[in-house]
Amino acid sequence: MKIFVGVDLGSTTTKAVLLDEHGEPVGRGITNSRSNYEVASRVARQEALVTARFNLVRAALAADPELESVAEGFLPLLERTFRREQYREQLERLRVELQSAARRDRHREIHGELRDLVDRIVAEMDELAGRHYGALAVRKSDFFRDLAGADYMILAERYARPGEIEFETLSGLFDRAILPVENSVSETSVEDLVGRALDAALTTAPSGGQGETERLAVAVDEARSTRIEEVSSVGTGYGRQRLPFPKEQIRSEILCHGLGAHVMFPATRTVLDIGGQDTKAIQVDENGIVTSFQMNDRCAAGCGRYLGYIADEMNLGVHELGPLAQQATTCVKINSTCTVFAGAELRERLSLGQKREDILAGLHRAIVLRAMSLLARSGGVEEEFTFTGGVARNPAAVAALHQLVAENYGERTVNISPDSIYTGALGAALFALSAERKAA
Amino acid sequence: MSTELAQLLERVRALFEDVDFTAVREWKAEGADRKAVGHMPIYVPRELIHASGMLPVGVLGGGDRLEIIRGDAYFQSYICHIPRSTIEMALTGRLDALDGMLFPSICDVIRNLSGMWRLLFPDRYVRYVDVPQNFSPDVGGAFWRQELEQLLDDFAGLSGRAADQEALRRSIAVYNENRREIGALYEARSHEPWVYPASELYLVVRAGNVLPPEEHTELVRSYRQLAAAEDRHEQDLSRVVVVGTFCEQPPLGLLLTLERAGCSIVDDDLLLGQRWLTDDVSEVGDPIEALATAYLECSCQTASVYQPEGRRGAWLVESVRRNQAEGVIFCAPSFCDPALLEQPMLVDALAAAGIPHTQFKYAENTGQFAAIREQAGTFSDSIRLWSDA
Amino acid sequence: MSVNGQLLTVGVDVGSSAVKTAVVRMPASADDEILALRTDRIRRRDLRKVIDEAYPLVLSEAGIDADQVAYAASTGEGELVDFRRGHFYGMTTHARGAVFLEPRARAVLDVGALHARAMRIDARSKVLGYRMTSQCASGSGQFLENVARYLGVSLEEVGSLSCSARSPEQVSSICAVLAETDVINMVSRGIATADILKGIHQSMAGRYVKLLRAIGAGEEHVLITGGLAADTGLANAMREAAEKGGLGMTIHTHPDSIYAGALGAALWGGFRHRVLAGRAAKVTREAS
Amino acid sequence: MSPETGAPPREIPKERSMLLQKEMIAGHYQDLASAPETGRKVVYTFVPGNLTELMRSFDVLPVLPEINALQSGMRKLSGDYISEAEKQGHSEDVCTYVKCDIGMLKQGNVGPTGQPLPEPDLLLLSYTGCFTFMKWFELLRQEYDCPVAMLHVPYQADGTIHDHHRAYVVEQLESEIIPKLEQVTGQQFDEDRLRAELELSAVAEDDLVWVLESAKNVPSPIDAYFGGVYYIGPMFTAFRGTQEGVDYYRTLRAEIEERLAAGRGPITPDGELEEERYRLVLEGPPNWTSFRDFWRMFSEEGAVVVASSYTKVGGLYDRGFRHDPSRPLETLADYCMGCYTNLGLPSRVDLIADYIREYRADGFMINSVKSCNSFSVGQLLMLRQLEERTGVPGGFIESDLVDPRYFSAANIKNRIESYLQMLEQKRGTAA
Ligand SMILES: Nc1ncnc2c1ncn2[C@@H]1O[C@H](COP(=O)(O)OP(=O)(O)O)[C@@H](O)[C@H]1O
Ligand SMILES: Nc1ncnc2c1ncn2[C@@H]1O[C@H](COP(=O)(O)OP(=O)(O)O)[C@@H](O)[C@H]1O
Ligand code: SF4
Ligand code: SF4
Ligand code: SF4
Repeated sequence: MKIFVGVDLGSTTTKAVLLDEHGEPVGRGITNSRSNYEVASRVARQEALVTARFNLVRAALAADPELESVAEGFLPLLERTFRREQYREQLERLRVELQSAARRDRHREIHGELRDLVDRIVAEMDELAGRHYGALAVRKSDFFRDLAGADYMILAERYARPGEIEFETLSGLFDRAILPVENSVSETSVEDLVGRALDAALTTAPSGGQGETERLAVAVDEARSTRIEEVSSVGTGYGRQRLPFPKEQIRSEILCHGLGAHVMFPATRTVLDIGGQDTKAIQVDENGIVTSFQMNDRCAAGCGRYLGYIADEMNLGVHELGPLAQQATTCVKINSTCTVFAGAELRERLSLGQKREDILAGLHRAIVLRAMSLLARSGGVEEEFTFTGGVARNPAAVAALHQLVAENYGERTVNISPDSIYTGALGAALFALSAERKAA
Repeated sequence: MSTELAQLLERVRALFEDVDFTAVREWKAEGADRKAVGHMPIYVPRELIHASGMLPVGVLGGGDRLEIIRGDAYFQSYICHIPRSTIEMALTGRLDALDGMLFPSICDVIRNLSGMWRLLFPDRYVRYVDVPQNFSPDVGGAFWRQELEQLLDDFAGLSGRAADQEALRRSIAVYNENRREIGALYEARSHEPWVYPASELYLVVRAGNVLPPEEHTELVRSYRQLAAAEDRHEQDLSRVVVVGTFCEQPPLGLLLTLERAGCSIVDDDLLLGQRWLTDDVSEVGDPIEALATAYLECSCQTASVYQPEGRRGAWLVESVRRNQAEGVIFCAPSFCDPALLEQPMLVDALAAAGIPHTQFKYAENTGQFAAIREQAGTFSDSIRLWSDA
Repeated sequence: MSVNGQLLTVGVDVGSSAVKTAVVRMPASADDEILALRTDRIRRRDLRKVIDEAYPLVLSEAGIDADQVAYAASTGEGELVDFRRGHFYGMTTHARGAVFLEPRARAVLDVGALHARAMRIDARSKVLGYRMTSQCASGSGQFLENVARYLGVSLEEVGSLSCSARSPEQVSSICAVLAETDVINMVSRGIATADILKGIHQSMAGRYVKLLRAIGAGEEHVLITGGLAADTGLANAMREAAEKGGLGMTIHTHPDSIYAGALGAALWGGFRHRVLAGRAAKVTREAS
Repeated sequence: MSPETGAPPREIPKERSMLLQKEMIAGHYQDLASAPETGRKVVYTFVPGNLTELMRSFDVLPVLPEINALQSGMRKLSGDYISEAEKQGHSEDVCTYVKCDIGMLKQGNVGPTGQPLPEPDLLLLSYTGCFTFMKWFELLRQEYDCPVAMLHVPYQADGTIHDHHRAYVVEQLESEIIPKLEQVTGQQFDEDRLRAELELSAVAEDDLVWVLESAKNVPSPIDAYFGGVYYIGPMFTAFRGTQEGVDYYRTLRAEIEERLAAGRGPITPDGELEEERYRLVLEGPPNWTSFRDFWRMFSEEGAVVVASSYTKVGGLYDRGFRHDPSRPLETLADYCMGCYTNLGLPSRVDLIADYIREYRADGFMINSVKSCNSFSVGQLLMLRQLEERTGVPGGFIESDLVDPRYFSAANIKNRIESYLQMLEQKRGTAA
């Protein structure tokens, strides 16, 4: 299979999208951006390859009508097994790094106890891992840093012994250890991990009859042996200049978001992208070509990172903020959208006795309000409108946007796709594809 | 608090909070041919509008009650707030009750805003009022008389009613009285600031932006009487003069914060649009001549006009002395070039006179006052804790 | 309450990241003396609870009972301190605390989690002038904390690492959030942790020295108060920046700098207590 | 306007006109430096609406604080000056030209050539198109304690010079400006001399217009923004009404004529531009602290600015205005009122829309500077109006004149790049 890759190296997350030669998306991957951009783009790409492989399995199963009944359970199982394996592997690397951090000079006095404690915490985290990847589990985040971090902090708080081993010491160990874990790529290749997961899934899959198990193995083998050939790739996003790509394979994220949104929703004329630290309002024509755009200036107020700070402050995952905000009965008016003040403002308002949900609702509205002025600046919402970027995954932000668009521009079609965070990467992949087509 | 006072305050607060100019709409609804003309904060000869049978309406931005969406689309982040909310109000139909709009020469922002108005609302009457910077009667005075005549012509066209000399003289008298009444209130407050808290006084005076002047004069008078009849006690607060706020007005919360932090305001340059003449305009003779002369001879000192020989500083020191203030709080809108550029000169004048001062910035929609409270609090602490030591 | 003219007072400084409490003994005719000090990180806990729990603990550390306290004063976000008798504003208390900790100090730089302010004071700790950073968190303690976390460095290590830097890397963004991205960029370019930290310290120090200059500080002794006083890297960068800017100031830190606000509140509390008691005595005398 | 007095960018091949300009300006600063000895009187004044011919007719030497500020920006001194002024209590929010000038003054008032500038004998406050000028000179008056002559130039809100506007300016010239100049210099106003100078101005103005309009050729032989700021230098500063000025523009014109005939492109910081890929119109002043980096962001992509509004802040000569010796004071009044920033927004939009058409531009870009409310307020509306009227997409970038803190290279580059890629993409589909 020939594929075209688009990588969107954002300030918070790095996304990859794979297209086949017909322009159909066959894989998507996402990871948190980190200091090693190359690793980030490699991880995102690998993640995308994994989903591509899963999709091949899905296609192979679908091709065999006999497998209809198993297919339904097999794929989620496969994915869970894979994720769990992947998590465990990273956890082991984390353990090693934690241990080496614990050996540092400044912990000399408590070194022994610290080591034991770390082992104990990691062992418990490993048990908890099962829970993250249970059949009905709702994960707080897709990223190892967040998942492991949250578990670790809870355990660290539980096991810290004030006066002997401080919570601060333990949390410091994590901060130090997570960096190398994140910034190196696993020794085990993803294909191996997928392979292992497939094997494991095959053995644990609830078998139908003997025939079915065999047919399943055949289908899986077929999917496994398909060669994936990467033809070309294009990079975009905030960190695009540092991507290990030649200049002609780099595109401005504005163009990519415009094109990506156009392909997802061809009638789109206005695109709003709220990412981690920038917000863009883009107008496109009927071909997905950008006709005007506006970005926030040197201040990151009211961008996705703001929600990240809030989530941190409340010890929640970013996933959870939106739903919580939607339980609000009124909307508190928020003044500062300075990202850094977010936590302080939240605390101040909580202490004034305002309700958490209502404050959150206000915060979401404040973010969208800021975006609204960029939108207005770029030319407003005259026709169909698409909301992209990570914040489009947040239902409260989406609701606030719906409301404000309706209030200011009347009823408009507002598109939000569950894949909105991949819009930029999709656009980039389309550029890769069209460059190839032009060359051909 | 007496019911009458409570009701009066309720009314002025409602007028203040209403960003839809309902009072103006109601006034217009009372006569089919009634028209209203809006104007930005200062140096507008409201007498001319009034004499032409129209209602002058002061437009002072949207305060903290207005959500800014489209307004922000027109202004970069480093431009003060008032043009945003003004545009927002216009684009959302809130200013539809105004049949015309005047932009006096306050600063580059307001000046360019007049051009934006022309582009955005080509069908509405709009005029940039270039106030003379030359104060010689034959030069600046002559120019201003011509501008006034033109305005009067414009207004005649707008209202369909040309104001005659008699009407002009009547309007001059009406505004003279209004200014005298406001002056009396300020005077009373300077003696007993605890009787007239800034947050009340401000709203009472501000109501004059949307009410007919005759009605407003009555309102100010009854407030002064009602407040004086209240049993209000002197508190241990520092007496301060607040300056820097002549165009974009501070949010009410800021005035409250200052008072809560221990500062009692005894004089200010808020709402200068209603108080920019420091003396009566002559009620006899040629009214245009009288208005022009009033501008040349007794208009107040603001950052919008050229100030030869540091006149503003002297004026400020004199206000501190006259009102027996213990300090000055500079409170300027963020990104306001006129106010902020003249501040160092005023500071020098205060320093030379040994008057303590402090400064901070705000926007009309500032909602958090923690930092301001800290500063104002420290300022009043420092006046009180060490004053007798 | 007051035994032989000796006063016991408490100051509570409610900050955005931590609550600081101080218990002070103020004898009538000897130097004031610290009895106990305490910091409680707020860290996502209910603020009121943090304050209420800290109070008995600090009293027991001081070995006194609540009813022995002559005056409890709050500063900072003091509304939540239910047991307070009076409130003093942040700069008033930091100035007082600074003079207590470093009697020569004629300027104070208070750097906390979300703010920085510089004050010029006189020997009686009267605030003569001040400047603070605007409503924007660029270059505050929180920002440094976030970066340190990202770099996997504990706050205690930040200082010594920064001091060991050889070629500090400049941070270009003024926004704390974008500066974090800058930092990530630096890591990706392989810049050493020490150099990054030093770069941040330099940028912060540059701002702070500007604040100090703006209030007209020149040859003074300057005391850094607030949480960041504990950061030797910052103090070091401040000294360099002051020297580069041609300012002859001497920059001090004190191990108890973080308590300057709490100490100042306690000391002012004693002062007010005496004033009030004096007034009451006068009233009684006049009455009798 | 003329950044040329600093060290010229090394890469730019020195052409005759450039050397000439350098000489002229060096000579001017030499005259200024020796003013205390020669006893020549010095007048500080502003670029928009400057009364150079009138001042020359009194033999006074003009100093233009804006030019000093932009020079300091180019020589990377502005950052220090600005913090000096902020230390003196000036707000972060206000125009950085003022702060840069005040800071420079506080640090010894050393001009661009390293020689100290003489103190003013008169501050000629021709307040055209900017309120900040007024405060600026109030501040300087406090420093120097010298007389100020205030000229109030009415704003062209509706795009027409009304008779009573002109009369008002002329009267101020007669009753305020000329008497003060007479008083300071001890010389009588000499109308014939003024006429002679106005005549020379008009000659040079013709040549300048020719040069600026040469950009109508495709490809253009000049860059009318980055290059343009060099070309307008002598005209906007001290050399209007002089033979030197006439000679300079004659030389410049001859050079551009050669350039055009040889089909050569404009000069950029990296030599001659090989291929003109985009033709742009620019609104707003440039950034001075990173002038060449900024320029490069355009030239490296093959973008040439064919017309700009900034090169009109000292007069809209290409729209027909010429100094007219037959009505000396009236012509000065018209000149003051007609400068670009004294025009209402509708006139500004008209002008740029015309430029886009006349110069066959692919796009237009607005550089919005934080300092200057006069320029910046309303630019976002201009952007929309221009897009609507011309159908050409606009770009918007933000920076500052001389405050290095407000030049975020990565951000600006990102926007310029995205904008040009957008033009390219658009062109791709059009073809
Ligand atoms: N599942 C999710 N639910 C809610 N918000 C999310 C989710 N995933 C990401 N976000 C938000 O999206 C932001 C990142 O957006 P993204 O478009 O990836 O930014 P960038 O491209 O700048 O890295 C995060 O800061 C977070 O606020
Ligand atoms: N040992 C330390 N080294 C460096 N910084 C520290 C140290 N301890 C505390 N801090 C910093 O001090 C800040 C808290 O300062 P503080 O004055 O208590 O602020 P606030 O009053 O706003 O809570 C924290 O943000 C932290 O970054
Ligand atoms: S607040 Fe200041 S800058 Fe803004 S419009 Fe008013 S005078 Fe002009
Ligand atoms: S720190 Fe906050 S206010 Fe300051 S620039 Fe960043 S996001 Fe904006
Ligand atoms: S505001 Fe603009 S025109 Fe006025 S002095 Fe500053 S830069 Fe020049």
